[in-house]
Amino acid sequence: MIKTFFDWLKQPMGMIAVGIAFLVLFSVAAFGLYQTQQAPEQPIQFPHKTHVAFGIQCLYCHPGASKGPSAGIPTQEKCWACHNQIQKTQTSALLAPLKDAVIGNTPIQWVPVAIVPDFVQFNHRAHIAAGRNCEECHGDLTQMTIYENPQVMNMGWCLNCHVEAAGEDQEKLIKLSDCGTCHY
Amino acid sequence: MADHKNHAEHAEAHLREKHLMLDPLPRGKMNEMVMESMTEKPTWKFWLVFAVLSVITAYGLFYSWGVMIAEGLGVAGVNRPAYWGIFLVNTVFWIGISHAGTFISAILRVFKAEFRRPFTRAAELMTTFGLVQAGFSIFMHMGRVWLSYWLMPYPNQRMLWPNFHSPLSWDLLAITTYLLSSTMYLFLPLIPDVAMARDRSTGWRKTFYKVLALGFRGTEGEWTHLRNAMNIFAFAIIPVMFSVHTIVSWDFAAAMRPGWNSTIFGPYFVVGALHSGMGAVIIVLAVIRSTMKHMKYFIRAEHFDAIGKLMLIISMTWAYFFFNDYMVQWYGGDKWTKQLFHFHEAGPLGWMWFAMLIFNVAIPWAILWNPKWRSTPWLVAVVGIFINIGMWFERYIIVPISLTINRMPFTWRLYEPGIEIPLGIGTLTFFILLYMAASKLIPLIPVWEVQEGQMAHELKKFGRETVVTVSELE
Amino acid sequence: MSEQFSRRDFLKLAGLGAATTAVLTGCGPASRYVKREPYMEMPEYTATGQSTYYATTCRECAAGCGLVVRTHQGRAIKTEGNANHPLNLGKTCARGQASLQGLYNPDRVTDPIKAGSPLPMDWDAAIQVVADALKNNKPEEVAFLMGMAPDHLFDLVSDLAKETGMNAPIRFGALGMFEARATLSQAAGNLFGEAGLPYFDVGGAQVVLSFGANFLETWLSPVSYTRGFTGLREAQTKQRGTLVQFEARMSATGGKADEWIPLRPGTEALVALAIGKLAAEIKGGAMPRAFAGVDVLDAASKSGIKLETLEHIAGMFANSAGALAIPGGAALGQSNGLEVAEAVLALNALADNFGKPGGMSISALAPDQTEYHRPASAKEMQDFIQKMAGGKFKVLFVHGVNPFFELPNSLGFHSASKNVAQLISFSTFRDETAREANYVFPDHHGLEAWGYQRVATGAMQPVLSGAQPVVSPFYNTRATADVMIAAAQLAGGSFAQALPYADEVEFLQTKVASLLGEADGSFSAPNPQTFMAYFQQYGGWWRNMDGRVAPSASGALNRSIKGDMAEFAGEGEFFFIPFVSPTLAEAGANKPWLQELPDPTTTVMWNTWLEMNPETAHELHIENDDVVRVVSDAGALELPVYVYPAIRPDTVAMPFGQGHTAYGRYAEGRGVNPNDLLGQHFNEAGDLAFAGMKVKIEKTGKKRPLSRLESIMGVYGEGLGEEH
Amino acid sequence: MMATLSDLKISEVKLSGKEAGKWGMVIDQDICTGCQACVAACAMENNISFVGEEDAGYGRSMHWIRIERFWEGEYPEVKMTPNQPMMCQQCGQAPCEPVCPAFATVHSMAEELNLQVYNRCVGTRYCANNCPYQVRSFNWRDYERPEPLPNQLNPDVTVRRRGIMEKCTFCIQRIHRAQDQAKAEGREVVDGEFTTACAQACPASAITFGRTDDPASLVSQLMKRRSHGVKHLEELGTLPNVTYFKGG
Repeated sequence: MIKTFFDWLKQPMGMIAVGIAFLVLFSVAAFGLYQTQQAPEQPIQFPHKTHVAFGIQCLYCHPGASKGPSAGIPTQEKCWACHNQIQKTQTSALLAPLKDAVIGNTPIQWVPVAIVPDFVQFNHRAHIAAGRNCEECHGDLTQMTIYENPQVMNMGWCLNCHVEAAGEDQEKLIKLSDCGTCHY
Repeated sequence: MADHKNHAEHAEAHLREKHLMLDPLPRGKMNEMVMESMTEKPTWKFWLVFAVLSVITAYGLFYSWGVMIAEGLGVAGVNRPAYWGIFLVNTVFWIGISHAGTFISAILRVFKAEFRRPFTRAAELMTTFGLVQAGFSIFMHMGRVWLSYWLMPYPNQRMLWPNFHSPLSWDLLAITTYLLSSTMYLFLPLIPDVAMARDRSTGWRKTFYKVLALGFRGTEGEWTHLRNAMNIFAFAIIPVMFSVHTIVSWDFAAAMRPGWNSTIFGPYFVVGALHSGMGAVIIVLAVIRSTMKHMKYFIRAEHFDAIGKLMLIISMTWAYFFFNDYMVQWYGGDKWTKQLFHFHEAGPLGWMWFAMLIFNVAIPWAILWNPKWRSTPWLVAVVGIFINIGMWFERYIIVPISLTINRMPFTWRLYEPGIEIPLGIGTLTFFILLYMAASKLIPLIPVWEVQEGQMAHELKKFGRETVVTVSELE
Repeated sequence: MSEQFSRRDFLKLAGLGAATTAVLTGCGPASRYVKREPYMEMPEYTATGQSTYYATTCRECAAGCGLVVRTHQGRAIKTEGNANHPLNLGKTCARGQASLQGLYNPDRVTDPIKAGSPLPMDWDAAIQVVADALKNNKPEEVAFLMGMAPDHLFDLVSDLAKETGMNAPIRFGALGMFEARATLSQAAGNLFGEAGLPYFDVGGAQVVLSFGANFLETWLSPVSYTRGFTGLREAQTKQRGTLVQFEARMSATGGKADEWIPLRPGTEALVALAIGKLAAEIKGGAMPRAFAGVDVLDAASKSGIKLETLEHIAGMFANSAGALAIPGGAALGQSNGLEVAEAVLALNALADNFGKPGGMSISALAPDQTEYHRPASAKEMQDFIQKMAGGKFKVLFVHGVNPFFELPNSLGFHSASKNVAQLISFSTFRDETAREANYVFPDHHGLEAWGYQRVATGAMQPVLSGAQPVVSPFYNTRATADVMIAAAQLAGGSFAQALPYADEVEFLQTKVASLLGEADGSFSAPNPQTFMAYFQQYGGWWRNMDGRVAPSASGALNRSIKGDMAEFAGEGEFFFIPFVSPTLAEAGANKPWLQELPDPTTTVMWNTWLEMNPETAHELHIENDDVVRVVSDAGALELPVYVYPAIRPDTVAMPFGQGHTAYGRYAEGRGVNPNDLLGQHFNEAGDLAFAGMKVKIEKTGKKRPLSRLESIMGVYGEGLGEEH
Repeated sequence: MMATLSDLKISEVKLSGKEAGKWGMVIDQDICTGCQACVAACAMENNISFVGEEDAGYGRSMHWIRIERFWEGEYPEVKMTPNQPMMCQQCGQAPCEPVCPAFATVHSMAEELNLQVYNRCVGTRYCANNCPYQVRSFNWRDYERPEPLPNQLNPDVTVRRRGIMEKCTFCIQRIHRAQDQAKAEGREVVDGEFTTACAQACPASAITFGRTDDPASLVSQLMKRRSHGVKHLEELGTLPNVTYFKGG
């Protein structure tokens, strides 16, 4: 039986079958890989570019960035303070979830995407204090609707910037390349 | 005169019976015998043993490991302070086993010890299969084995490399090197034999051997290349072999612990490895001799006798190194080392310390000095079993028992193995399984090497004396 | 044939593909991302990613240490000591640290419960039940049993009782029982004419004689006394002070002593008087009447202390400028406990240290307090239980105490509770009382609750410690004060008059506002609202003055004190000393990290053990971890032995804290409760003579390994092989 | 452009362990009462798992700090030796560091502490074997914290899972928090501004923490004032940063 199978594999049909099998495997794997890179679904299709275009500063909605580790997601109260006065809020279907959340007093379940794993202790304040601007890491929000990371936020990316920031300063390099700066 | 002649004939017959090299068979016949030993239909006993071992391996090795990966190392017996337990015992043990293969086939080949010829393959297989078990044992031991690839040096975005200060990094590289080189060294002398098997088999076996033989046809050029390659490997693998076990010993010797921090550990471990390895070879030879067809022709009492002598010498060397290590550390006078030595001998597992000395020294010395007993295969195999148990005890004393005693008496605690036991048994059964499978797939006897030896050996008469001559082949 | 193969082949491949997809998408969006809910409205003083700190009071024991709790986005993360709080000056004990494990304990009572009903009640119905219980019973048929802490709820219920003729609330706690607080205060009353809780300034002393007082563990106010111990030892300007501990079983305090004197239990009074006599002789002058009657040689032989030792200690005591003697612990829990306390207090009179630095004084009363309220003694509890058994109470409210666990079985609370028609528990946890109660109306956890608490002892100043919620209630619980106020309103009449408040906070404000404008305050405020805000912010209010009172020494030495030996109940050959587990105490067993803290002396975790001298164990052929049966005249217990090198051969000891039959997964079914061995024996002050028993030890042949942090091999050399 | 390892030019002088260290601790054994407050505080601050009775008794407890006590003499002359809190000594030349094959146990150049990088740990446990103080604890299992206990987890500290080594960090999260705060306010960290969880809780004030390289700090003062301080197993050349005062 095994022999006949091997023999069959040598024939054109068999070879095609092997080829198809490999193709299927590869495409499934690729699909799986692609899946991991997909942005999650957000409860509200939040248009960052519209808000930025109105001249709203990043820190207005994400004030935590200048004060501590987490930039934070604005409270619904804050959204509503403006949206309450905008006619479109009452009519637009896209804004219905916000209206419902505020009226129903239920929290909007955002899915943060600019995240680091638990074992990384990231602090926004230190980065802002060091003169970094939001867009250096988060990209050009004037072009984005739903936020997407402009690059993979991995350790190499962090470290690259840290090393560059240190430049020739030994003290700074030691501090910025120290494992204990981010991992504890 | 006739008497003399008779006597001479007798002596010659005796020599032929005793020495494989002087007892040539026609090539075809011998090839036939090897093929038969390999391709004969396995008996129900074989399948029964195979099935039982498979079940034990599936449970002991794979299922238990799966449980341990899912649950964490808590299911094992490791604790503070015995952070390393039977896992490391088994790692060292299996690396030790793997040493005999290289020793027999490389060192004896380099020194042209002729008795090696029929069992170099059996020994080399042990090297490779033993290393597989060692690998299993060391990966089992890791808390997060799924990240073990971090120990490999490869460029990555994190800009991180493994720590080359760590003996474990050297260990990993040494074992990997040894596994690769010993596998190649196993493969090179196998080529002419699988080529022979290819020419004598049909069906899937033919395909299998065809792939393995790499198109070897036995031309003069091929032989020259093969011999060159084997020579290079035989010389190159010897330092690798010595380094591997030395490096394994550094896992302990480089650590800042009473009882471990000893400069003699390198050679002591190498000798210990050879000790258990030779014991294991003798067991394997005894088993294949009694279970496989035609093997009594290839493996004879003379081989047990020769290996027995080696075992005796190694046992003496081991005893010397043991004493050396013990004495030097004892005279060091460190209070923790003294405490540890006391614990070795008088602690709850003190019997193990005495058993180690009896099994490793007393029993081999008592039995192997006698040529007659040395030539009794089953007896030498039993000594081999004792030595292997003794050497396992030795590693057990070095790893978990020594770990019990440290510089913080508040933390001393005994080690009680848990899931290590099925895992350890699983490696043993997997080793046997691999060997059983190999015995049915590749020629266990390097036929070409035996034939080469037989060609080189001749009984010549100088006057009345029958003398064995060996011609230089290369 | 080949077609078949190919099809099967494809199926296999497809299966493999599906598995790959599953594995790969395992790292896909669904698992990589979490949902995050923003605040709908940012609470006051909260900023994203930043911690907020709240001052409150620790409710793990009755001492009343000030806490500052770190909260993060509405979760309590860490408790620290309140550095400004006069009692603990920023320090905490292990129990205070672990209080978060009570707050987030998986076995809390989540809703009001009616026994036997599978569904939780709603709070309106619960309040109705309380209102009915108040209204439909005669006032004297309603009783309130509370925890030891003199807190705002005690005031509230006292007010209610005063107005309506209800029984005054009675406070009890096992800690108070094992501390023998009634004995201490009565001895002070007998000697100085005014009952009060003595305060011992260990920090200022030079020589401290402690007669069984385990002041570094659970005694009165351990954090404050530990600070005192630091002062004794880490002398900046004076010499390093000396601590001498008299006790039959080495406690953690005894372990820190420079001299540990294992006297025969029951001879503490004798020894104290003998030391007094010897010291008085050294000092010269007339022999005080208190010490005149004692025969020193007799004391030495009865106590088993060498005469030289007594003389040496008396010499130290007499010649020191800062001599101090402390009575406490098991020494008072004997039939002659009151005499022990008096004899030891008389030593302080001899040392003439009253009110001086390093001396004894009477604790400061809290700012709004006129007299010392001590918790009920065991004798008073016995009377209370007899009333229960006699059917005098129709309703019993229980708050802050777990009488089914904390009271000795022999007092009969369990059977007496059957004669109470309605037992209503306000327990936060599913403890024994909650299990037995007809209703459980869960109070908030201490960290979720408002309140104040008087600091009974340990601080120099009069302190009213303030409590506020550091997080909003996690479950559907309600403050008992709120429940009582609402029920009183519902019941109407004098009930409503007694508690004319909208809620607990208003009640607190009214009470605390009485301090407004008082002199020497730690802060002042222009109006009650601001005052209340500061009160919460600072974690309480205290006077910036030393509130301790120096008792008059005159009478103390001129009373004759009997130096009888204590009498012991029971047949056995071993003195039995139960002591409070320093890490668990009476209510710590449900906090897993407290269970996992090693006991300071034995390092045992998660269990109860019986301490036994190695010699005794050897004679009885008992080894470590052997389970023995301890039999007293009141009961029997089985527990494993810890061979303990620092206990008298004629004594066995055992910690109190485990042996719960309810109280959540970490406490239930773990260890045994020494209370089960205690009989109805009291001392003259009415405290339980918990150390006045003799027990028998029987072997069971069983073994139960104790979980210890230490290595038996390394610490005791056991299992290392023969002599080395 | 990706930087490579050779870009990280850290001078050799910095790489070698310095005698003085940076952060240090002074422990007065004479006043330590063994009350376990530090142990509880450490567990609460650092999200340490509890392991249950069986594992705790089998040498698997996760305490980052333990209090050792021994006995001297026999009854009635028996004495309890001064309580000895043992935690990671933050060695200047730590034996745990060179043996880790993955650089999970690594020296912090910036803070001069021994770091344990949890996510880099593959669990060979070599560091724990080689630690002469035996102060490392290994996550033998995924120890359970039933709901709602996880609510108290400190967000500043990584929650560890099975197969990872962990140990005392000198509360590095507090060091970072204090440094970050000081930097934001444009000043240096002041001595006593923050301390470790154990030192903060200790009712006897037996533990003092601070900068040993600052002669004005309290720890330096204590070490100077009381010259008989002991560093454990100093003879091994580990350059520990914890100083013990044994008796009076």
